[in-house]
Amino acid sequence: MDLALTDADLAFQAEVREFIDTYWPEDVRRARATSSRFEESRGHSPEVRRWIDALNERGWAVPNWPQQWGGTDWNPTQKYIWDKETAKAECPQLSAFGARMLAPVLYTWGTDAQKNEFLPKIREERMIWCQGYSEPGAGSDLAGLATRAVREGDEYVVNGTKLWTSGAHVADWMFCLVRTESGAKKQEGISFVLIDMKTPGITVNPVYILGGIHSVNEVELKDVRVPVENLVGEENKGWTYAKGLLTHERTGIAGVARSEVQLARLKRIAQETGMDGGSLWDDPAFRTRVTELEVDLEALSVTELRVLAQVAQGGAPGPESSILKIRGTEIGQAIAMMTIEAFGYYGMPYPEQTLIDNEGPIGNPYVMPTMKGMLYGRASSIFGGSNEIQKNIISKAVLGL
Amino acid sequence: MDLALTDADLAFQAEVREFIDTYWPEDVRRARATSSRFEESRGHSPEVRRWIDALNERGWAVPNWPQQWGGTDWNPTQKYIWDKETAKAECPQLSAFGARMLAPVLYTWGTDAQKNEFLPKIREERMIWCQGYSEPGAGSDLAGLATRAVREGDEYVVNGTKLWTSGAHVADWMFCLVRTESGAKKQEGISFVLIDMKTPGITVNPVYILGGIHSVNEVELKDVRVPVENLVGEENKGWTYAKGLLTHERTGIAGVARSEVQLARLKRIAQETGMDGGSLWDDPAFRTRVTELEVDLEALSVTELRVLAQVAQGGAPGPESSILKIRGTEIGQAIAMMTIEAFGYYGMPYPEQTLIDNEGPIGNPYVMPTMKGMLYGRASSIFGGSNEIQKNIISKAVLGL
Amino acid sequence: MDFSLSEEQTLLKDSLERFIQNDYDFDTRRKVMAGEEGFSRENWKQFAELGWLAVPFAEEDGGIGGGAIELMIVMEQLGRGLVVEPYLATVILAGGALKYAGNEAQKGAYLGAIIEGSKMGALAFAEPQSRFNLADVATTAAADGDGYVLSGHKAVVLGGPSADFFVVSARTSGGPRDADGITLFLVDGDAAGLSRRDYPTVDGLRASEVTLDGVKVGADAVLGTIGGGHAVLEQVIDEATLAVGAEAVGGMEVCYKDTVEYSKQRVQFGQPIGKFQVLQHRMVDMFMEYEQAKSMMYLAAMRLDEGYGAVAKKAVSGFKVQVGKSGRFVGQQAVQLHGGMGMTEELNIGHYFKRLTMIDTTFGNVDFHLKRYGAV
Amino acid sequence: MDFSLSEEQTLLKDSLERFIQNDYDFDTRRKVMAGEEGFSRENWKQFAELGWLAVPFAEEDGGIGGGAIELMIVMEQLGRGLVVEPYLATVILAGGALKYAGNEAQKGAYLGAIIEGSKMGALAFAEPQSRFNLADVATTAAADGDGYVLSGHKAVVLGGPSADFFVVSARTSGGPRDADGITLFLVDGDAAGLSRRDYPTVDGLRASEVTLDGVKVGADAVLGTIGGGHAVLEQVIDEATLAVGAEAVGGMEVCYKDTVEYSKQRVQFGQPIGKFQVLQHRMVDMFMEYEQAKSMMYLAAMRLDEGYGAVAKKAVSGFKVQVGKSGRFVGQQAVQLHGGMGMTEELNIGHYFKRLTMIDTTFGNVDFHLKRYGAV
Repeated sequence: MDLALTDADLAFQAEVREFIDTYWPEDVRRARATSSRFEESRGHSPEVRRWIDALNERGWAVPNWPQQWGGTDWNPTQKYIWDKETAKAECPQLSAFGARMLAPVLYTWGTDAQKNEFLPKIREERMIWCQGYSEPGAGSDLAGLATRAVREGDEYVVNGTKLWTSGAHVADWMFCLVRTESGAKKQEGISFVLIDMKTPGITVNPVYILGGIHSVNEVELKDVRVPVENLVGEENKGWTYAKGLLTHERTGIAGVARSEVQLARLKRIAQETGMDGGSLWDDPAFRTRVTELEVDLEALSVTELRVLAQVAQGGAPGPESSILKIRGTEIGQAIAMMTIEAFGYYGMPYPEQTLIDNEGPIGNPYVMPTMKGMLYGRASSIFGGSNEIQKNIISKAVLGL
Repeated sequence: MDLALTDADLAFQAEVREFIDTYWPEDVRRARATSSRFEESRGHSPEVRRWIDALNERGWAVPNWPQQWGGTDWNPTQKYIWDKETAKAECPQLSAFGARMLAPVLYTWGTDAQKNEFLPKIREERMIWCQGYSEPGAGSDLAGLATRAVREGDEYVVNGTKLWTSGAHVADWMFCLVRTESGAKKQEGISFVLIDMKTPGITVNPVYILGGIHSVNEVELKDVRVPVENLVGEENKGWTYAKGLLTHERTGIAGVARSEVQLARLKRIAQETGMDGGSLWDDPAFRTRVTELEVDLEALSVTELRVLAQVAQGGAPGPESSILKIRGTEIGQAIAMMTIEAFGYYGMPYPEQTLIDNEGPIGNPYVMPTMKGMLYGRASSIFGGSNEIQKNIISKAVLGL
Repeated sequence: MDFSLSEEQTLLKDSLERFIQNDYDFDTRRKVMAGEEGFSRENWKQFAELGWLAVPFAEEDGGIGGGAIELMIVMEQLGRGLVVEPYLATVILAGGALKYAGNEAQKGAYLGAIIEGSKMGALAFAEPQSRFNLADVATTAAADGDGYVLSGHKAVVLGGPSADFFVVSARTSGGPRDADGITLFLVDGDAAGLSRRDYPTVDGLRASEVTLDGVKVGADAVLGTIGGGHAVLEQVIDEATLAVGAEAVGGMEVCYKDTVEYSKQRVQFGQPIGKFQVLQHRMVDMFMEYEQAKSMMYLAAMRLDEGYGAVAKKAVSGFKVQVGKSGRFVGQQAVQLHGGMGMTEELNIGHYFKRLTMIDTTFGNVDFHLKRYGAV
Repeated sequence: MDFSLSEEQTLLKDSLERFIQNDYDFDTRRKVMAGEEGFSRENWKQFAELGWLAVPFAEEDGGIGGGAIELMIVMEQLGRGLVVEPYLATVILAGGALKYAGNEAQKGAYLGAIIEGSKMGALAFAEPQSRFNLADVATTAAADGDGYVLSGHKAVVLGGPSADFFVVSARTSGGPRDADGITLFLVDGDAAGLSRRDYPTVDGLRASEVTLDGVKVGADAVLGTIGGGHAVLEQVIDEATLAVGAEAVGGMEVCYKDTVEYSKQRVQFGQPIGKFQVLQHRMVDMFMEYEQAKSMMYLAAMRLDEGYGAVAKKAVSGFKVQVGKSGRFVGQQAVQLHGGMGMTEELNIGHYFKRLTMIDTTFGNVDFHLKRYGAV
């Protein structure tokens, strides 16, 4: 039992750091972290493109994929180092829907044609995906979805409405859960299909999130014709594939490294925020609360390591990895709220973009991205299986209740 | 809308204070508050007897009863003043089971014979009562009780086991819920009977509570013969009477005044507890937490006043008075835990009584009563309808869920 | 001991309730906010006609002589409607300073105009370094003949964009953060040397950064005594704290009630989500937080009306602590229980959440008021 | 990165598990506690035979050279069994001081005896005024010829009643609360001038108030360097903090698992109470608190084994913070969910609750360790 890194690990860490310093240097980081263009910062600037190209060239774009599709042979410690270092430098990640959500389904259950067609484009971020799961009547109860696909010859005809579809307005393709058989148990009769967003019959309506952020959408599907070769795996087995995903990569979902960055930033902001002639950081009450969060986060980071160690020994992360999602989102939200609190009155300004472009930020330059992140982050405990659902899962699967 | 006391109220307050100073003077208070004989302090010392006799002489023993049975004509503000002042001085109260639980049932539904026989004795605390409600299989689900009473001539023959019966080992009588009709809905077929504890067939077994406290008991009833004139109200209507009680006097259950005394004591203990050359009270972290509790408690005290004001306007306290129980017990428990924490290492000693008698308390003289109170106080969120049950009630009755 | 409203107070409450109910639905509010000024002059005129702008002012000044309880009544209802018109800025903050410190001439010049709705004002008290410390004033007022020259930066001045005049705190003597030596000045909105950078706030209001660059004012611009501005500020801010707290209580009421309603409608797993015990208890907690905040609101209002002093300050701080905690919990849980819908601009819930979040750091957060509560 | 136990560690764990399982059921424990000494000399002999008393000591001293991880393994299991034998007092506290500060002669005289179970000890470090500050030592040691004269009052000395010898911290120089100038002394249990007032603790242990009234000791009684005792104390207490924390983790495991089991058996309202969603989520929270505490336990143990310094201190304090919070929550909820049964002396749950409550204030409460965590 020990936490020490081997010499090989340390060498790898140095290599990673050098790579990051080259392709995602300090000045780029700061500019991105203080950008008030929250939504755009999720898209592709030239700096991001350069980073992704460099990743692909180095073979580090998709460390967790099978090697034959561009993955690495890293051991769990190396993966951990990679996650930690890239998070610390706030490096951009490949769009999660393609690289983390869809790809595992494809390389596990896809046809060769599907793999050859899609995996390279995802890896190079030349094809952006969105996820068509939730619907107006199917949120936490995902299996209650009503979008219907009826087979007509070589095509499925899809009708229905998807909701909360992140990035549908910029996506090239959507992977989608549709009902192909009715009358069956709710979880049965669902299929997993890939839909080109340029197909006639698709309408994307923006849903503005608090703070005017456009990130999620409503996607209307009206007689959308999808070739049967875009079915993944077997018909009516889609729920199994999607559910497998939900426990997959759950470690990443804790957002430990990201929260560590945010917490360090919160401390810096508190040190730079004036209070009674000193700084907010001198205030024992505030400091105590930050320290409490720090302990919470450290505990979670070790819990994550424990889960990683299980995986390394060949085990799958058990349902107890749900802890990571629950505590991770709670901590992330608490850090965001406390950062807003640190700004004091300067948490309020929410100027139009043009005002910032012309005259610079108001108060602290981190306010706008923090505020948008805080507002957007309220979704973290709702989307992807709300924390209440996660607790139901633990109750059943771990405690046997 | 105002909180001011009228001149008449102020005069009344002065009168009450003088009465208390005469019959429950400062030196008696302190001796009681530091007594490690927790269980005995619930019984009758000469000082307590003197206090109760004085109350009866003055006509203040049972302020809330109807005047014809010895109650007062006080308005709600006067009652509030009385509760506050007696709590502040930690005056002993009449045994709650007789005076607060049974008496309202008797003066509302009892026969004249029952009223004449029991009410004066309760008022003078010459007859001690215990409450036979809970059973091994009927805790939160009180209506699930199984003790059975079968009518034989002029008697009921009672068989069953009661549990968590406070003070059964010192009680003269027990008021008891028994099942007189089976097959009916759970809440129906229950009757409310009065049982002389000297009746053959009753065995009282102590149940020791954490810390070795003997306060609750198991009461076995084996062919216990109860005269039918000891039935209160109608047969099979007992649940209605008992349930009425559960919302009755719910304001007292908040324990606001008691918590105020405990909080003031906690502050004093913190001021007297050394830390880094100063006192624990100088520690901002500790002080912040105490202040948080203080705000919680102040909010609750106003909520209690609001409920009292409703009652004063002729309304019954609504189900929102459940807040008082929930928050009241949470705050009371938190104060107790924080007081234990204030003692530091001196929270640990739990000497035998003889050791204290011979050599005095170890560390702070408040440790033993605080510890016993803390341990016993864990029951406050369990007994009398657990806080979870209280929330179910609010959910249904107030929120309509 | 009495928690009931007088007949006049009930009438006041009813008139606000009617307005919120009939004239201020969520869509109307959205349109108002999207306008140039971010609020409606029409509404403001109506506020004047209904007498709301006169509430806290003495009858001899044309007001109706309301106290803290009347302010509480108004703000609780404005909070229920998430009203964006700058009532707080003009009536409570700028108007409050005039009420407590203005001489006859100043009251004559400004209060009547406020009450009839023809002038709007703002109180410029915060500065970039000051956080919640009212005595932390770096803006200077240097004597200049009979008058003064003001220079400095005032931060996040609520209602700044629409202000015809400002009440500005500036230092006439003493060191940084001395309570003594702060003087309040009346400064015209178009005074030479005063510039504003206007912006919307995240919770739908408007505010300004106000820069004073050698702004000259006459001796008649001094509001109250020279060097004695801190005491005035403290009282005004305490009333304003009651006001935003009451606004939060109004917001919490909507949040918890709408959540209960939503939970009865929204079906998942074959039943209304309000049937799930965990959500039931969560809503009970929301209800309890709301009730506790309401209790502290009553206490603070009544204490302020008994007279301004240590007892009132403590009650106000206790209320703000409670509002900070309750508001956060209720706002966050309302969003959580509404699921994705709670996250949208489209539904009202998220907007209450934003306002509740911002109220937490307005006039001092929980830490600040806990300390103050423990100290007085 | 490796969270698995070595083969030897697994054997150690198994031997403890077996003992708790087979020889330390709740009734046996109760009988042991009711005895004169409050623990069983028989058990102690068995601990010696099983090698547990040798765990933290170097092989050249007759130990098995275990580190923090081995201590953690032992204490977690002792915590599961709520074992009352004074392992902490003798092996970790008194033994720890000897291990880090003892010279060859002292180790020879005491460690062998501890390991074979023939001597018990206690560490007298706390004083009535000291709270958790190890440098707050008012007990004095005045030079007296070659030796010293000790006077003072040592508070709540765990294992005091059964101690054959004490390690006592006393001031040889410096002012109150100076870290420098504290010296550790070995004092015989029957030394003239040493008196004890023995008592049980609320969580089932035994302790003493120890009064030193001109106790004379020779120069050979000095443990470690003169005036350098604070550093030794700090390291010993940090190991002991890991130890009681691990004990708490063991206790929490029993609490949450027993609660889950109980909730499956106990029927109310026609179904097992474990079917109520609110209780399900509560138990999930208990589980999560337990897991988080366990994570911090591993971290603290591994950091201590990497070497004693700032990183280790921080990890220990972080662990103690987590244990304080988790232990409280898990203990209180275990009682709450067991209902009346949780309140009784008869059931084990309440006894875990008591021990968890006391561990919170042993070697520093949450406030203390949060501050220390933030400072290092």
